[in-house]
Amino acid sequence: MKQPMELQRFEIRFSGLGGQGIITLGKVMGAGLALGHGYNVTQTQSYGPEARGGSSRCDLVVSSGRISFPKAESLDLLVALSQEACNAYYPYLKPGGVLVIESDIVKQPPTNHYLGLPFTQLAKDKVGIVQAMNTVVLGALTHLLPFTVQRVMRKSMEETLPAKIRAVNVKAFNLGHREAKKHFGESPEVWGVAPEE
Amino acid sequence: MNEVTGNEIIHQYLRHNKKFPHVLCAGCGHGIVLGSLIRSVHSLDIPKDDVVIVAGIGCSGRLAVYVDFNTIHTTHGRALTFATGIKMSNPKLKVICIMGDGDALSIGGNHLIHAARRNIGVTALILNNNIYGMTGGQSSPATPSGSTSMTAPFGQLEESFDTVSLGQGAGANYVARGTVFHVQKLERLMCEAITKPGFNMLEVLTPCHTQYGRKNKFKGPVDMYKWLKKTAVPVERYQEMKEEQRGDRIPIGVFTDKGNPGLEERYFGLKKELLAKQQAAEGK
Amino acid sequence: MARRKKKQEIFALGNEAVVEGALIAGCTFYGGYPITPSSEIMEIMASRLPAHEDGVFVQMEDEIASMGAVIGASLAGRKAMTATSGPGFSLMQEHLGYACMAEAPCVLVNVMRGGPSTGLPTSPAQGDVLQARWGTHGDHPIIVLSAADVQECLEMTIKAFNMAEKYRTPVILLIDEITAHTREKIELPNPGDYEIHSRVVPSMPPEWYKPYEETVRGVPPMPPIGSGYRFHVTGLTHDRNGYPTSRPDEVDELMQRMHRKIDQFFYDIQLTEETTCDDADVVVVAYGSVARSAEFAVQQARESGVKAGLLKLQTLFPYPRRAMEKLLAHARTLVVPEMNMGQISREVKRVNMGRASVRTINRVDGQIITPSEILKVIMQG
Amino acid sequence: MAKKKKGQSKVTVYPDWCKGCGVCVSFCPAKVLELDETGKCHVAREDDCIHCGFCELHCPDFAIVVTDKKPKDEQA
Repeated sequence: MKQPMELQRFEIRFSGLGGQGIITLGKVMGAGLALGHGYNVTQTQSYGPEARGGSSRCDLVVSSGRISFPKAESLDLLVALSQEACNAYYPYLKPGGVLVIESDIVKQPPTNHYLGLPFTQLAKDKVGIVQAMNTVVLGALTHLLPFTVQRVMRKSMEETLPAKIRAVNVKAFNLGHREAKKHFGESPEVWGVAPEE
Repeated sequence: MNEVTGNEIIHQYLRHNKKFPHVLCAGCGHGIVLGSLIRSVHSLDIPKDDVVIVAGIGCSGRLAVYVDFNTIHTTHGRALTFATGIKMSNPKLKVICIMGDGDALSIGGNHLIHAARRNIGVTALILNNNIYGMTGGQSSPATPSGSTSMTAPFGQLEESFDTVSLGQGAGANYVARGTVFHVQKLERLMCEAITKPGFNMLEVLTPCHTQYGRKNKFKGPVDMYKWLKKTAVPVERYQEMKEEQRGDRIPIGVFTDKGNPGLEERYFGLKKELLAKQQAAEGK
Repeated sequence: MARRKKKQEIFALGNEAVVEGALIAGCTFYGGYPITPSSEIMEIMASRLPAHEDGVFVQMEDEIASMGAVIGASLAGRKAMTATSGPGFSLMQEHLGYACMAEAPCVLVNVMRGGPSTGLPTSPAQGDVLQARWGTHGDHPIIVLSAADVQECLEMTIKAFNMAEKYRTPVILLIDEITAHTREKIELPNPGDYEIHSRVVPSMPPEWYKPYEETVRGVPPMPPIGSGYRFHVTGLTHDRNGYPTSRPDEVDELMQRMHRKIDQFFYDIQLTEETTCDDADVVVVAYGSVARSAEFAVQQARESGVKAGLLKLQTLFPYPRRAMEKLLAHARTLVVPEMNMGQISREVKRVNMGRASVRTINRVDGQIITPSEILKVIMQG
Repeated sequence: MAKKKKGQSKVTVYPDWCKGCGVCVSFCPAKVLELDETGKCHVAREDDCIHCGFCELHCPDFAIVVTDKKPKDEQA
């Protein structure tokens, strides 16, 4: 395995609607980065009535060193799976941060610098289960982020999820990874440099 | 089974380094309840070390300290919560709660109904003297409607609880009522309440002359015992009586006796299953 | 970070780490009532304890009952705990006092949320600090600890149990919603990594045992109920035999011993952690999740040339005055950020006695104090 | 508690523990007990005792003991 990329503080926010599997996505990815890739990770999320039916939010802070402040404040990556979430959290995106959207749902992106895929449609058409959408996103992000390794993340995901739904999710994960490779190209340059400057 | 031979036995169970007579008023029935409890434990041959008396606050709460068992004098109304922790921690112990009417039915009402619902293997003795005695004679939830107290100087407007129906409604395993006048019967009920599984509730009518009787036309403690003698009838007879015959009569005896296993029994059963499953999984 | 010895790592919530810590410390009893944001502790206990060799779990009807059951279990010889949050903590105060008086070791975890009353159920706060110290009535000694991150939730829970058992006292662990609901990678300790303390049991024949007798440490030995030592436990002021007393000399003896047993072991109880404090002009005194913001701010201040340091309080009460007094030799400014209107800052000012200038940062809107807010005050010097 | 013929029982009252409530005196079927000038129970007519046990069971202060006059055979 190659030497893990040095990260100082990389902040990710997953946001969307309750029921889209946002929290699970964050937990699976967080566990993958922490246990599989060996980074320090803090994962926080929105709680309470907000989390039922309404909007849903889950943050990850990833770092090679110790993480002091556990909350995400200025985002390197914002994943918005609903228009409201996109509107609400876009202002927290760092200059040069990357916005990933569900292109069928977020009809009016606040910028034309974004990466979009119809994750829900992909899950429905190619996996056959719309609930696997969050894993499609995970697969796509695993391609996109320069410090994630597809094999490691997939393995970690398999360890986290119950046996019953493992196969379906591996399928969704691979689909997301493939689609991202096809449509997103290589990792955005802004993340390419180890943020040490 | 040992033959009950009276107060000599009781003296063996009292704490010798504790000052007697106890703090309770002359004629207070609580002492009789304590005596019955001691004789019951003695006749059941339960070692002193295995008996835990958990008492609440009030006159009844003061009983625990005099007797040479494991004794815990808890907070007002909460005896059953401590008892639950103790019984779940060590199901081998015989946990007996002594509570008053204000204790068990007012501030501890929630704990009482949930202990009954949960069916925790604890014996609850509710010493009903119809009044808050220790604090000076204020109304309790068992103060009969129409009687006077320090907080109902013009007569109690509220209805009082029927402890027995309350216990039955909450699902207690065993519900009984006795009086301190009918001591031998009380002892029989107490022995049952201690030995049967699950949550067993025994209400004991015990007069308080100082705070209740004096304000309610009882000349002395003896009058109150006479009243108990006259008023209490065995539940079997009470059920045969016509409505007009019943009047103010109070039925005593056993009202419910289900014999269901207590929570601790079910919990440790579940635990055994889980551990066996685990072992089997590890063995694979 | 990279330690030699391979330890099992898990990605866990602060609340999960509390459970892990409790089980490592030997907790075998949980009695509780669910309340946000502490509920995960109870939920995980509900699945772990029944499958644990000797574990007992019981859901009680309310918080008063929970604490009652915990004390009952403690008297029966178990290491017992409960967890709650603001409104439940208020209800537990009654039995917290009983546990102090009866000297029943137990651990109470309070996951702080916004208050007063039902307040902000899912938002963080640190408003229960003084309640933890003084919430139950009467003059009582108590130990209050706090945890700032998930690993510390595990460590401080173990320490809470150790202190409870060593000093026969309830120990309160205060964490806040942020710490409780943050998931982080933590290392599970190997067996033997932590010293585990259990209460001292009597070593004399039962007839000679006095449950509340004076001892060298001020902590009398404690047998489990049912082990042959029959004695009386009461919430009333009691003599050495445990029998109620109101004799001034006996009352005084009891009260003095109860306070002394904790006060004299300040060096064992008062835990703090210093970051770049040795030459600091500005010292931030913080605890809980705010200490993480402070750590970030102190680091940034150092990078821009300001000699800043962080004194993280892991023990809140008895207040670690010695750790702070040491810093007053060189610190000109103390910054005390808290998610309340100023509770620990009172202690800071009391110990400071006007030596350094004390700046408080207070936030009560259910939001964490950010590093930039703290940095701004540090930079003012 | 088997009742006995008169004259076979010994009734002991411990005045220190007696609070003079009068329950024993009022209900004693053989009128063995009386309250004395200090208001405490004393044994007035021991020979009339029929060993019914009422006073012993109903004394809230455990101050009365009723035994057989002749000491029981010592049991091994």
